[in-house]
Amino acid sequence: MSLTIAFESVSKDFGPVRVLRDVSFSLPPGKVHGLLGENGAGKSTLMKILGGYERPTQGRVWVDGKPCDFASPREAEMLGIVLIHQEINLAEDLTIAENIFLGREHRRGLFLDAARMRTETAALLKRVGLNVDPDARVSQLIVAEKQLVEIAKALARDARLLIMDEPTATLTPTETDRLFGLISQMRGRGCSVIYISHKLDEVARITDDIVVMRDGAYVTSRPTASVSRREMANLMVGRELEDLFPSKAHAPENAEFALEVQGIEVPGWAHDVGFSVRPGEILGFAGLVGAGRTELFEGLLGLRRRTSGRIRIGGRETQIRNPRDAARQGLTYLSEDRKGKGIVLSFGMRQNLTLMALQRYTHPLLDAAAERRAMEQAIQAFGIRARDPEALASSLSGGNQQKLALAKVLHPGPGIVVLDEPTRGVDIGAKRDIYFLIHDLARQGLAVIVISSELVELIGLCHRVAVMRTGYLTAMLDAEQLNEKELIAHATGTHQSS
Amino acid sequence: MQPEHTNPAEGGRGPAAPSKSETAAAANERGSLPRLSGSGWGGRLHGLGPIAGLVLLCVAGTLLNSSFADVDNIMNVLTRTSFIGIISVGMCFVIISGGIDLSVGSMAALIAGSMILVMNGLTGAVASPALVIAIGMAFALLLGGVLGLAHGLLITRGRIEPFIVTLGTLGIFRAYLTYLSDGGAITLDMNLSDAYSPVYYASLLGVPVPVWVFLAIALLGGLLLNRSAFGRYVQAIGSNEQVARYAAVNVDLTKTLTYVLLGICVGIATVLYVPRLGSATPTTGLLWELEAIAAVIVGGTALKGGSGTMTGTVVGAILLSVIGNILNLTSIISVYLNAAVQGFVIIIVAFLQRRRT
Amino acid sequence: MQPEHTNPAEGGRGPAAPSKSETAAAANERGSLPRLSGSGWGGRLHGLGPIAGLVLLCVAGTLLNSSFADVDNIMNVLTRTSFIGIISVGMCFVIISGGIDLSVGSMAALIAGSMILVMNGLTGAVASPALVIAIGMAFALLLGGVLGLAHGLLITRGRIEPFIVTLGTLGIFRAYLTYLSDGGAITLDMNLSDAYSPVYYASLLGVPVPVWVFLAIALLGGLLLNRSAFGRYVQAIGSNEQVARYAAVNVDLTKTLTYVLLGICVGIATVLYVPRLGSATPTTGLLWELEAIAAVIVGGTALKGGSGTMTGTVVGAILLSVIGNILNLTSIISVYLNAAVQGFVIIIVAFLQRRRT
Amino acid sequence: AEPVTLGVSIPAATHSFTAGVVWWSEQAKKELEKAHPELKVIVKTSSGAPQQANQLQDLLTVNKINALVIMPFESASLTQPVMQLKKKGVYITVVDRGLTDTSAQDAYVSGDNTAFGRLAAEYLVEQLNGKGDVVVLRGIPTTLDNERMDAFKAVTDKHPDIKILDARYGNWNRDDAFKVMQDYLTRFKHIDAVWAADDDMAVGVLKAIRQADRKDIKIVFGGAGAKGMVKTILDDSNPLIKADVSYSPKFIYDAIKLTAEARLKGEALPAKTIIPSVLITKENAKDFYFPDSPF
Ligand SMILES: Nc1ncnc2c1ncn2[C@@H]1O[C@H](COP(=O)(O)OP(=O)(O)OP(=O)(O)O)[C@@H](O)[C@H]1O
Ligand SMILES: Nc1ncnc2c1ncn2[C@@H]1O[C@H](COP(=O)(O)OP(=O)(O)OP(=O)(O)O)[C@@H](O)[C@H]1O
Ligand SMILES: [Mg+2]
Ligand SMILES: [Mg+2]
Repeated sequence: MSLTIAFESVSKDFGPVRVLRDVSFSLPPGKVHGLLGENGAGKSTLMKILGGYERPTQGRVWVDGKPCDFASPREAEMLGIVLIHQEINLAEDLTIAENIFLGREHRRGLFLDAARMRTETAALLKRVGLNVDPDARVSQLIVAEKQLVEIAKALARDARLLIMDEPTATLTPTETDRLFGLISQMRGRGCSVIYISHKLDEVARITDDIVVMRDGAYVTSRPTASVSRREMANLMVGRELEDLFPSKAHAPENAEFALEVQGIEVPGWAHDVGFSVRPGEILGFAGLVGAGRTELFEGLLGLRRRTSGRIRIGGRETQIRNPRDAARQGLTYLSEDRKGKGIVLSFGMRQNLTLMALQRYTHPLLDAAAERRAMEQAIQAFGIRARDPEALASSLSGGNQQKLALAKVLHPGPGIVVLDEPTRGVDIGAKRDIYFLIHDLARQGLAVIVISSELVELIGLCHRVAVMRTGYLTAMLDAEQLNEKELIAHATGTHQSS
Repeated sequence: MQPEHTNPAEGGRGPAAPSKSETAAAANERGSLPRLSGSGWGGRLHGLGPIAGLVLLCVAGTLLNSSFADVDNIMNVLTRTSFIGIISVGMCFVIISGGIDLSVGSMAALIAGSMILVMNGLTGAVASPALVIAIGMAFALLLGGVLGLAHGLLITRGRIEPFIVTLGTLGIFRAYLTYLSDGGAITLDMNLSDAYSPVYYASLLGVPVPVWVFLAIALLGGLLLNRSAFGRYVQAIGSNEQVARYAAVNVDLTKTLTYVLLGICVGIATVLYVPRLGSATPTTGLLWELEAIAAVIVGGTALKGGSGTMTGTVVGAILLSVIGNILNLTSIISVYLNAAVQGFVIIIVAFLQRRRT
Repeated sequence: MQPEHTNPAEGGRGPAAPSKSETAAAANERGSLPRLSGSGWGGRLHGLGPIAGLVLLCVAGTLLNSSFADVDNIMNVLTRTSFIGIISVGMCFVIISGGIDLSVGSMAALIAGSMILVMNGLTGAVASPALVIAIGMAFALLLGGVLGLAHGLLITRGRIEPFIVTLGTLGIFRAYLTYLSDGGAITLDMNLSDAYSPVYYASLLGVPVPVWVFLAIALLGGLLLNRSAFGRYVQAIGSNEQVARYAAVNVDLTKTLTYVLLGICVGIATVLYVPRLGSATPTTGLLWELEAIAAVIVGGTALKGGSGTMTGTVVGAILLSVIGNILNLTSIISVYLNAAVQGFVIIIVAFLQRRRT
Repeated sequence: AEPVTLGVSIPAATHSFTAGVVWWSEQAKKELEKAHPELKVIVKTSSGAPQQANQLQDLLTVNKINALVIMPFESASLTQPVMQLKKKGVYITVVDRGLTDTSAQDAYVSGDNTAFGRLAAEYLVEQLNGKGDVVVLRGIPTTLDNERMDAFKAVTDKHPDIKILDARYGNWNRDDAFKVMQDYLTRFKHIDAVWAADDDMAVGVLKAIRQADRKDIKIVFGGAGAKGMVKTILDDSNPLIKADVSYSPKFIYDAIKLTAEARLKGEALPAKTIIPSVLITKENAKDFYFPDSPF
C-alpha cells in the first residue's frame, strides 16, 4: 500500500546556485517522517522533486525500488505521491469544489458532475473541519481556510505518500489537532507522510522519525523518540541554541498608551473590541481560526469596512482610513498572507525592503546604493539567507520570504507594529533571533502587537495576551496568568470562571 | 513621492459609499457560518449590471420612439447582433483564459473573401448551389479553425504575447484580403447570392435564422464554459496559470483550443454575414475586434481573465447594438456626436456593474 | 531502505533541460527585468530582443535602398516617431501599473482641435504670436492632464475597468472633435502657423526639435520609472496591487497619476504635431492608441503589467515606424501587402524577445 | 400628395469630403423641411458598411421612411440591404457609388469618378508636355479608388514618357500622406508632379515638399475641390497648385432635393443623373467656392 522512497545523490541547481547537494537517504513505508532543516536548507525543493514539480539536476528518486524521473506532478500523483505546497496554490476565482477537483473532475457523460463533486467536497471539508459552503469562491476565504482547502484537496487524491510542507503555519491548535487526527488515520490506512514543520513540538508529537537537512545536504535520520526538541534544533541549526525567548523585561507601566482602541466594529468579524498598548509593551492576540483577529486589524487599518470605533495614537484621537494614514502615524502591519499581501514576489529583495520607506531614499532620485546598504543590514539583522542581495523575492525559501516581509514592515521605523503570524514558516534559530529583535525593539520603546497561532510564542514573548472568540474580545491575560490551558479555554469558550 | 492624498470614502462610518477596501471586505462578509456562495446584494447587483443597463436602455428607447419595441425592430437588432455576438462567445473564452484576440475583424474579412472566391470558383464545377454553399460554409469554419490554431500555436509554442500575435495577424489577414480583392470588392455570384440569402434573411417561427444560430452558439458556449472540463480549465488558467499547470491541466492545449474555438466562431459569424452583404471588401469586419472585446468586458468579464459569464457576454453584445439602434431611432443628437453617446452609455453601464477590487 | 539497483551513470544527467514546472515557476517571477539572476544568455537576449530586431531591420533597410541610411531619412523617421514615442512613454507607465488607455489617439485629436481653436481665438486679443503659441501649448498640456485625470478618477474612484473607460472616451473625444470641426478640418491661422512651424520643422544641431523633445521625455520617463518612488510604486501596483495597498502605497493616487502623466504626454505630442500640418481633422491621431500600445508591448512590457523598460518602449516605437518607412522605400512588395509585412515583422521581433513561459 | 419621409444614409464625417457630404445633407434637410411641411428628412451617418445596412433596416422599421437617398459605403456590400428596402416599396436614390445590381435602385445620381482620374492625368500630361516623373497617392483600398486609379492609368499609359514612379495608399488622410510623401522624397531624387488624388492628402504632400525644400516638383494635383484648395487656386497663392478636379459633396444636396421634390409630386427621377467632374482652374474657381461648407 504505502511507498518506499529513496533519494540517490540528488542535486539541484538554480542557475549557478546549487541548492541541493548529493542528497541520498531513504524513507521506509508506513510512517510519518519529519523533515527538518533551517530556512533555505532545501526541504521544499527536495519535496518538489519528489512530487514531480521540479527535476533534479543530478541523481534520481527511487519509488518502491524503481527509478523515477517525473516529468510532471501528474506522473508522481499516479504513484500516489501528493504534495501540499508551502505556499497556497489555489485558483482564487474558482470555488472550493472547483479547486479541489481541478484537473480530475468527475464527469457524467460530456458534462461535469457538479453535484457529486459538491457532495464529496462537503465531506472532505467536514473531515478537515472547515465549515464553509463548497461553492464559496476561494478569494473569499482567509488564509487558514485556504490552507485547510489545500489539505482537503490533498485528501481527495488517493495518496500513498502525503507530503505536507508547513501545513500548520497558519493553523491554530484546534485545527492542528484535527489535522493530526487525520494524519494518524492515514497512517493507519498505510499511507506514509512526510511532514515539514518548524514547530518542533508538533514534529515530536506526530512523527515516527526525523530526517535533518542542512545547507542543501542530508545530515541524519533518527527515530523521533530518541531525540529531544533541543537536539532537533541543534541538528538543524548546527549550533547550540540558548533559550528560545529572551527573558521578559518588565512591562512599562506608567507610560502613556501608544495605541488605544475602543468599540471597534468590523461587520461580520469583530464586535466592540477595545484594547490599548504602551510603548515598550508586547501585546499578544490569541484565538482560533475565525476568531477575527486578522480582520480586526485589517479593519483598524481601513483595509476592511469598519462601522465604528475610536482610535487614539500617542494620546491623540485620530482617523485611520487606510494603511497610509496608519503609516504616517507610525503604525505598520505585517499581513499573515505573505504571498498575497506581504511581499512583491517579482521584485528584488531590496525593492521589497524599502517599499514602505521610499521617501527616505528619495533625494529626489532613488539612492540605490543606500537601499543596498540597508538591504545588507537587514540580511544581517533578520538572518535572511539569499544567494545574492539582488535576488528576486520569489527565489527565496518560504521562511526567508517571511523574514523579508518582517524586515519590510519594520523598515520605516514604526512606533507601533502589528505582526500577524510574524514567525510563520521561520526556522527555530531565526525565530529566536526574531524574538530577541522584537524584544530589543520593544525595549527601545516600540509598541508591538503579535497575532499568533503559536501559543508558546505568545506566552514566551508577550506581556499581556488578548483572547478573541467569534469576534469578541473575551479575555485579557497578564503575564502571570499566561499558560496554554488558560489561553485555549478562553479561545474555545470553555473557560469556567469567565 | 509620498502619497499625501487621502480618500474620504475609505473607512468612513455608517453606510457610506463603499470604498475599494470596504467592498473587498463586503465580499468577505457573511452572516452565518455555512457561507453562501452568492455574496449577497453586491454580488447580485454585479451580475445584474449589464441586464439592468439593457433594460434601462430599452425603456429609454421605447420612450424616444415607440417603434423601438416593435417585434420587427427587436428582431432586426438581434439579427445584427448575431455576428458580434457569436464572435463574443468565442472571445469570452479567450479573455477568460487570460488571452486576447485583436484579429477577429480582419479574420472575418479574410474568411468572407476566401469563402466567396471558393464558392464562385465552384459554381462552374458543381451544379447544385446548395452544395456549393455547403462547401463554402464548411470551408469558412475550417479556415477559421486553422487561423485560430495558428494563433494558439504562436502564443503557446512560440511564447509570444497574444496581443502581439493577433496585432500582427490583424494586419496580415486584412492585407491578404486586400490583395485577393485587388483593393476592391469580392462579390458573390448572383445565383449563389439568391440561393444563399435565406441564411441571413429567412425566419423560423418568426425569428430570423441568425438569431437562432446566435442563441444556439451562446447556449453551447454557456454549457462549455460552465459545465465542461474545458470551461473549468479555461477559468483556472485565467485565474492562476501555475495552479492549473500543477493540477496537470494541459495549459497549452487548452489555450490553443480557446483560439481555435474563437476562430470557428468567427467562421460561423462570417457564414451568416456573407449572405447579408454578398461581398467582402477591405473594410469588412473593421473594428469588430473592439466591439467583440467590448461586449465581453461590458458583460462583466475582467480583461485580466479568470472569471466571466456567458450571459453577461450575450447581454453585453446586445446592449452595444441597442445603443446604436436607439441612436438611429432619434434625431435629437447631432450626427457628429453618435460616438460620444455610445461612449457615455458604455461607461455608465460599466459603472452600474463595476467590480469590487 | 536502500535503492536496490545502484546506478552506474550516477550524476550523468548533466545540466538537464528545464522541466515544464521549472519554467512555469520562472515565468511566475514576473520581474523579467530585474532578473539579472540566473537566466544568463536567455535573459540578456530577452532584453536585447527589440534592439536586435531594430538593427536587423536597419540593415535590411539599407540593403533595400541605400537612401535609408541617409541622415535626412533617419531624421524623418525619428521625427515622425516622436509623437507615438512620447505617447508610448506615458503609456508605458499605464501598462506597467496594470492599466490600459485606448483613447490616446482621440485625445490627441481633441487636444489638437481645441488648442487650435484657442489659439485662433486669441490672435485677435493677444498681439504676439509667440505668446499665443505659448498659451496654446500650456492649454494643450493642461487639457491632456485634465482628461487623464478624468480617466484616472473614473478608473480608481468609479472602479470601472480601464478598457471600458477609455473605450468610452475614445468615442467621446473623437466625436467632440468632429463636432467642433463640423467634420472638416480645424486649421490654424496662417500667421500663427508660420510662427509655430519651427517647433516641428526646425533643427537644433542638425536634429529636429521633436526628436530632442522625444529624447528628453524618454530620459525623464526612464528616470521616473527606475529612479523615483513613483516608478517603484507603479511597478509594485502592476505586480501585486494588494501588496502595494498593504504596504501603505497610495494605489489610487499612483494609478491616477499614471493616467495624468499619459495625458500630459499626449498633450506634448500634440504640441509637436499641430505645427506639422497646422490642422486637426477627424482622422488626426487615428489608431495612435494601437501604435502606442504596440510600441510598449513590442518593447518587452507585458500587457498584464508589473514590469517593463523605457528603452524597450522607445526602441519599440522606433521599430514600428522604421518598418513603415522601409516599406515606403521599396517596391518589391505589392502595396496591398504592406500591412502583412508589418504584421510579420512585429511577430518576428516579438519572437526574438519572447518571454519564457 | 402623400407625406414623404425621406431617409438619408451617408458615411460618417471622417474626413473633409465626407464632412462636406454631411454638411450638404443637413443643408438640404433644413431648406426642404422649411419649404415643404409634409416632408420629413432624416439624416443618418454610419462608419462602415454593416452599420449602414443596420441603419437602413432601422430607417424602414422604425422611422417608416418611404424614400431613401443613400451614399453607400461600398457598392457591392449594400446592394442586398438596399434591395430589401426596395422590396418593401421604398423609393431609392443612390448617390455616388452605384449598386452592383441596378434593379435595386430607382435613380442614380453620381459624381464622375472616371473623370476624376482622367482629368487629373490629362492635366498633368499637358503641363508636363507628355514627359515626366509622377508619384501617386491613393486613398483607401475600395472600388471607388480603383476606378479613379484605373482612369488615371488609362491616360498615362498612352504617354510612355510619363512615368508613374509609385502609387501608395495615403488613406485620404493628411498625416499618412505626409509620411508617404516624405518617403517618396527620400526615395526619388527627381519628381515632376504629384497626383495626391484628394485635397486632404494634398495638404500633407505640400507640407512634406516644403520641409524637404525640393524644387524639382512642379505640380501637386489634389482632387475633389475642397474649399481651401479652391481658394488657393482662386488666389493663385501656391505655384504648385494651379488646378483641381471637382467632385463636390454637393451632389448629395442635389440628390436629396430632386428626390424629395419628385416624390412629393409622386413623380420619378431619371434613372441616371451624372454630375460631371470638371477641371477647376483660376478662371472657374469661384463657382466651386463655398466658404460655409466644411469642405
Ligand atoms: N526558483 C528558485 N530560483 C532560485 N533559487 C531558488 C528557487 N527556489 C528555491 N531557491 C533557493 O533554494 C534554496 C532552498 O530553498 P527551499 O525552498 O527548498 O528551502 P526550505 O528548506 O524549504 O526553506 P523554508 O524552511 O524557508 O521553507 C534557497 O536558498 C532558495 O533561495
Ligand atoms: N460574526 C461571525 N459570524 C459568522 N462567522 C464568523 C463570525 N466571526 C468569524 N466567523 C468565521 O470565522 C472565520 C474567519 O476567521 P478570522 O480570519 O476572522 O480569524 P483570525 O483570528 O484572524 O484567524 P487566524 O488565526 O487565521 O488569524 C470564518 O470561518 C467565519 O465564518
Ligand atoms: Mg520551504
Ligand atoms: Mg488571521
